[in-house]
Amino acid sequence: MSEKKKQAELIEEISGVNPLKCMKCGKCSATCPSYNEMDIKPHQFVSYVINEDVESLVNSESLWKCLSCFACVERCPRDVKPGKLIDAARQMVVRQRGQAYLSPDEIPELLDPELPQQLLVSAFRRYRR
Amino acid sequence: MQELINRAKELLDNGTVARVLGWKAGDLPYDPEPAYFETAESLKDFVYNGFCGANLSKYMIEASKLEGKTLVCLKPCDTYSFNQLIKEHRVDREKAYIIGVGCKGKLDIEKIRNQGVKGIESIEGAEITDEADMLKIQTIYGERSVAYADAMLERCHVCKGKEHKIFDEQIGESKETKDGERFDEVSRIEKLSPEEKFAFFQKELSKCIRCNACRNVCPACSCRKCVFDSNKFDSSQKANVDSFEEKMFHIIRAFHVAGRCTDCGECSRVCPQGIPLHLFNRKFIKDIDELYGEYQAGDDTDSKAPLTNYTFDDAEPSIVGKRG
Amino acid sequence: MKYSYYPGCTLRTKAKDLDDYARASAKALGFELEEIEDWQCCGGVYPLGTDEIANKLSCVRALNAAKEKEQELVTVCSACHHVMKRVNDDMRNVEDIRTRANNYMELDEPYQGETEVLHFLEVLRDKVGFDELAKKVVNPLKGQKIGAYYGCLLLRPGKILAFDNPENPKIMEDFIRAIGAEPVIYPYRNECCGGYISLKEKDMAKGMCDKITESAEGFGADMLITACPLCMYNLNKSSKKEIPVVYFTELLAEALGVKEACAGAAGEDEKEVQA
Amino acid sequence: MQRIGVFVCHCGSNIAATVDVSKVAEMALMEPGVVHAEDYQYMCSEAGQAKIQDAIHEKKLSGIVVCSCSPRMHEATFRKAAERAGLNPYMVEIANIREHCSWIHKDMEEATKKAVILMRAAVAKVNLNTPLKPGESRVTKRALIIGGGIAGIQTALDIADAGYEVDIVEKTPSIGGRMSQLDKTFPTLDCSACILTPKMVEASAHEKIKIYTYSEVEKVSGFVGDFTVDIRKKARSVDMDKCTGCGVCQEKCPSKKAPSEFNRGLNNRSAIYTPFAQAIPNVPVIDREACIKFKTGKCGICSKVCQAGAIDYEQKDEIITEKYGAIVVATGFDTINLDKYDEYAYSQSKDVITSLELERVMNAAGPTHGHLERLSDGKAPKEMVFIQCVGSRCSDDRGKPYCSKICCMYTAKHAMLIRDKYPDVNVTVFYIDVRTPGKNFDEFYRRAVEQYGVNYIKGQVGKVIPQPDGKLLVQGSDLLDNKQILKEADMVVLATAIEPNPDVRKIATMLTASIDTNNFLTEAHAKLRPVESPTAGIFLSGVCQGPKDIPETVAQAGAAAVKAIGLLAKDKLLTNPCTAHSDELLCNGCSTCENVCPYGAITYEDKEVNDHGIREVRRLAVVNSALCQGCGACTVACPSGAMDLQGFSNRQIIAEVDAICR
Amino acid sequence: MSIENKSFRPKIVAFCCNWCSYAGADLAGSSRLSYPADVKIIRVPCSCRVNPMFILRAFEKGADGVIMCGCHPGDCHYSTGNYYARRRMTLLFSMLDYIGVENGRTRVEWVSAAEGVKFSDTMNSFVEKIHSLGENVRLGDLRCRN
Repeated sequence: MSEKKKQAELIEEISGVNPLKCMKCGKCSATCPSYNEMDIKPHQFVSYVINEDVESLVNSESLWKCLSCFACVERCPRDVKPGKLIDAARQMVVRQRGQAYLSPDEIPELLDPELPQQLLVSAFRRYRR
Repeated sequence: MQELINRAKELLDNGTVARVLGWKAGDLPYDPEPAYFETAESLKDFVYNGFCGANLSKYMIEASKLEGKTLVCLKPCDTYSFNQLIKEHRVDREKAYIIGVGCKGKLDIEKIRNQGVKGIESIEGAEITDEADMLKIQTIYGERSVAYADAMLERCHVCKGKEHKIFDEQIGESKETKDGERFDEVSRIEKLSPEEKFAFFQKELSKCIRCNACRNVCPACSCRKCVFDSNKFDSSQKANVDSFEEKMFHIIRAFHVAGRCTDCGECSRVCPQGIPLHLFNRKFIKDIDELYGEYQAGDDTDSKAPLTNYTFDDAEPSIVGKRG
Repeated sequence: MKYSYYPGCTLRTKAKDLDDYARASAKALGFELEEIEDWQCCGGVYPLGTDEIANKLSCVRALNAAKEKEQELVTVCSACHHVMKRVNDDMRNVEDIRTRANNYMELDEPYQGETEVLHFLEVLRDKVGFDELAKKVVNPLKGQKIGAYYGCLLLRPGKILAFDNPENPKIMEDFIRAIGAEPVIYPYRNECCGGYISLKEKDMAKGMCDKITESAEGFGADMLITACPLCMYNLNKSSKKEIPVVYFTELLAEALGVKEACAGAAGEDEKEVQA
Repeated sequence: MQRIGVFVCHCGSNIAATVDVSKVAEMALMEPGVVHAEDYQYMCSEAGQAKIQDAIHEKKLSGIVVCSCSPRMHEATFRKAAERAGLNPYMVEIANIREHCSWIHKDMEEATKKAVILMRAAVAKVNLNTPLKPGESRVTKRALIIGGGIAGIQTALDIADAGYEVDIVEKTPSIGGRMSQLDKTFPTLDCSACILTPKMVEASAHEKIKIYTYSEVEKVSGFVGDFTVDIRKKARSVDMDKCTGCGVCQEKCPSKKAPSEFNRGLNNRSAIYTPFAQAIPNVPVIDREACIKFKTGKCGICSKVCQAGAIDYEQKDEIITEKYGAIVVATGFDTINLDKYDEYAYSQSKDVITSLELERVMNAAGPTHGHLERLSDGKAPKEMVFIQCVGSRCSDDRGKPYCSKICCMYTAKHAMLIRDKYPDVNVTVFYIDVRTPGKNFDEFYRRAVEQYGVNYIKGQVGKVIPQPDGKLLVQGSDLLDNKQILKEADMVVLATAIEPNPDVRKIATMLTASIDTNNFLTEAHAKLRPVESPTAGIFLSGVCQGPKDIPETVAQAGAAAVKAIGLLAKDKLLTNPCTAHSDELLCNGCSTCENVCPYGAITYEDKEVNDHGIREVRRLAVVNSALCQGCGACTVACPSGAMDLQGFSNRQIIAEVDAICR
Repeated sequence: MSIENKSFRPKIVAFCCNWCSYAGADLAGSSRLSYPADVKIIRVPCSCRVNPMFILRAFEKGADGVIMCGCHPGDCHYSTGNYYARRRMTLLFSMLDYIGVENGRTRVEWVSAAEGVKFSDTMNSFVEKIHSLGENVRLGDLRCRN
């Protein structure tokens, strides 16, 4: 099996998503609040996985713009739920050491006294292993 | 017992019933047998004690064909069988006058014998009114005593309850006898390896002498003619000792009563070879409960039986392998 | 009536008042929140990966603790609630996760999702009843026009959280009515505030919060309520509008007349923490 | 003992290439009862059949085994051949040595061995076969149509024109159905009422057609050719014979707050009402839930103003029992409930409507008298957005997995009509795919784009956001531009998925007709028998079988009529002889079999039997062989083995088992 | 296929309902999808016609495996037959498992008339399973008489 295919299968396995169920209606992208910040749009995530181009996905800015707000998960009519694919791609990045989106030294300057723990905890979960 | 006899006399006298279906004393103190009593005088032989395990429901199939009503004495567990027979249109409710009799657990003479009690002459403490926890047994070797609970039938240790499911009147108190879980033994066997299971059942079934006692006593085995006696399923080799039915008899019998068996335990009680036949029926009951929802045959007279019912999302047969 | 209670880390610190008001209101309404012993942080986000087990164990522990006490488990924080319900759903319905989590946990009896997880609002709706709540209100918040801000975590995925209609919820509106105020329905009440993104992408969060507050004000809201410390932070911090945002428990405590009592206590705790 | 002939077919080389056919014939002669065996090139050919017939005569055969292709192929052929030679056709059995043997095995020895075993099993079975005779049942020459929409009307007219009596049962107060609610029809844009009303009139005037409106089917018993149906005629509270249809009662009725079903609840109607002006019959009904007289006992105005004295508050539901030979289901559809699609703000904004509601808005008799206006404030819209596939093509449990089929076309129709009548209104359509197979259909859609300038955007809408100023912000995808767009609209129209009328479940159960997971009635064969239910005597017309537009519905209605006529034209029906029957001496009368019979074919009778000299009356199972379809569920349920299935008896199957395991 | 060479040739009885599974087997045939010749099919009108006694009979007569195929639940030609069959077979198989008969010797598979591939795949895997279990001795030997 080619490396590309393995990567695509891995992302399907982590996410539990079957991208072939997608009918390309674009409701995910119509729904996404972060759409404009994304370089690869939610609906494109699905076709990237089908086309085994996981490389582009893990290098995508979109991973760090997705809010995990589950709006696309809720509204997807085909049970594809691109949000899960995005999260899986993010997992693939953060599971490789040193690829974290958030480095420890940049944290102090991001903090402010009112910032709730919840924010830090969830950002860490999203950004780092 | 006397209260029961008095009431029976009364009902015979005033013409409510034409006969009484109960138990009469046998030759030995521990073998009363089912009997009809048609006159007040004959009731002198009537007994009702701890050895009256026999379930009289099945006799009502024939009694339903007789003129007039039959007074029948049913213990709480027997009423399930009666209900089930109503559901199957085998007995006529109108032909029965049911006295729900109290029960404090029924005795198993084999259990007494197994405790080394031989040469029994008389037994005290088996009367339904006796409060004693011990049975006093006079033997030719002297007096012995055995705890009542230790002499009880297996089915009484997992009693379904004191409630009569159907009756016209009730006489006598019932006692809680349950001290075990009904499906424990089935669960234990389920956990064995296939080899162990097979060894267990092969050993038990090899004792069978095909005397048909189980079939004859079973209230669910009430077919006019049993499939094992008709030629509907067999093509030719009827007399072959190794024939189909010989081997599969108990499995087929259990399947035929699955969903209809009330777990009255009569089959095991009457088996002269002591085969725990109820383990087959209880396995089906346990599976039905687990797969299709709790179901107690004879609880009522109109619910749909599990094998004549279904849901769209019933378990697939492959669940058997998955459950392990 | 006693419930197991999982406050979560933010309610221990920055959102202490969300917690205090909840406890005080519970008392006033006649139920008790028994804090689970030695609870651990839920992690703030539900790990979506099908192979994530370790990150879910803190929730399983809390859920099992409630099971052992034969109590329902109550949460107040939206994030904790979200994570807890979804982990519980996994334990009920995803065999692989259930088996593996139980292998880690080595409990006497495996945990299989027996515990019922309830949000404080669900307790108000399903256990207390909004009609009953309305009867216990001593200071009805008459004349206040309040917008409910649900955010994402309480509602989605609708099938698993089963909290309310995810596209057109009404539980908070009913709550607002019960405490005597007037709910303002606006379309952005279930849109995301930006969540954790505000740590690094301040502008994005700002854009989203602006949409929410503008829409709420446009429909006439004077105030927003939320159940989530992070939403609260973002809406306060990132929106150009200055519409006040408060925890729903604060209004509840106020309506029930127990606000003053616990405000003092909260203040003291704060001091201790600072000291 | 039977005298059995075994005939082994080569099927050219299809069988003979892998099975040693002469060996099979040779081995057959060693089987008990076999007195003749031969092999031949093509048994199904005329020469092959002649061989069978000759052998029947010469060898006095009582049973036949043909080792050949699947019985699904040629069982009927060989049975007929045997019958022509004077043998009972049910004395023929097939051993399938082609599909189940020669075609799937390569090794000659192995395939031959298996073919021999299959032959033995068939011989063992034939040894126990008994001649069977199909029963006969009569045909009542009247058809029942359930549903009075265009499908039901068309089927009724076609059957009636062939000279048979037809009754239509319609649940609502008038026939006409969904089509009567439509404004214009695609692809010709003619007025729906103009083409439907004449049909309605024709049906009501037809001497062979009887129409029961405001009525429902309550109970169905019987079987093909001889159904007995109870029809509940709900109390109309108006005497149909006396009413002149003047309409004064509706005008004077003080209770005018009931939502109009016909106008999809967009406006209100009086408590006494006819659903629409062209209703047939033109006799109103009193909605007792809304009527002040029925609620409080006071009022009675309608009765006072009715000069014909037709108002009858005492009227009761009436049950009519009638016999039918054929039943046609034409129950139609409704749009799905949109509760699960609140992202489109249907329940939050009055200006978000379904397409069917738009039909009423566009219709001159509708709530806005045909003016296109916002239902919230009556203002004329400038921007209209149409959203396609709302609830269609959804594999989650919110919507329907199928394509509703009609939406693409009616949306093009709506867009075109709006652009034509209100050129200053901009129309945008969000679509996933535009599906327009059909004569003149794609041309129609292209006209909407090219001539009328309708803006089609490929992409679904994520959310409709009501604005404080009353406008609607539509947030959608433009997949071709790869953009998320926010479009301000005055009205949004949802192409809502259609689903079978919810009543169809109940009706299907009464008819024992099968339905699929989406509640569409199942056809007997998806391609070859598309208008028949698998249940004999039940036919399907219109959307109850699957999404359809009007031309397709009318075509199917005609086809269903032809099938029904084909049945009604027969005087007698032959029934399948492979039915269950109960051995009276073994039957316990326990009702177990009755509980599993899907056809209600088993009843119980008290019958006197002579059981080896004992005469007694027993409760016994009796199988109605005209109803029994021969599934065999009862045979296994029967604890005593009294119930058995002809043609597949216990002993026959056991003989096959024994032969295979020998 | 490799198992064709082994010396043990199991006896396998397959009950197929006339409307779906028998037609599925026909389709497997006309598509030339092979499966071992050990499988012999008995045609029954519906899976609900299969009496547990037939299955026990087959085992008693030396069958090594018995498989029953019917229409998919919901697609039964007689609407409900396979629902009853499903319960009956589940309970029977459970009982056989309980008395120590290897569970893999019995199987139920829903095969539609369109599923020729599934039919042949099912038969291949079932025969393979029976091969791995070897000859059926237990049911033929349940009651050992001295």
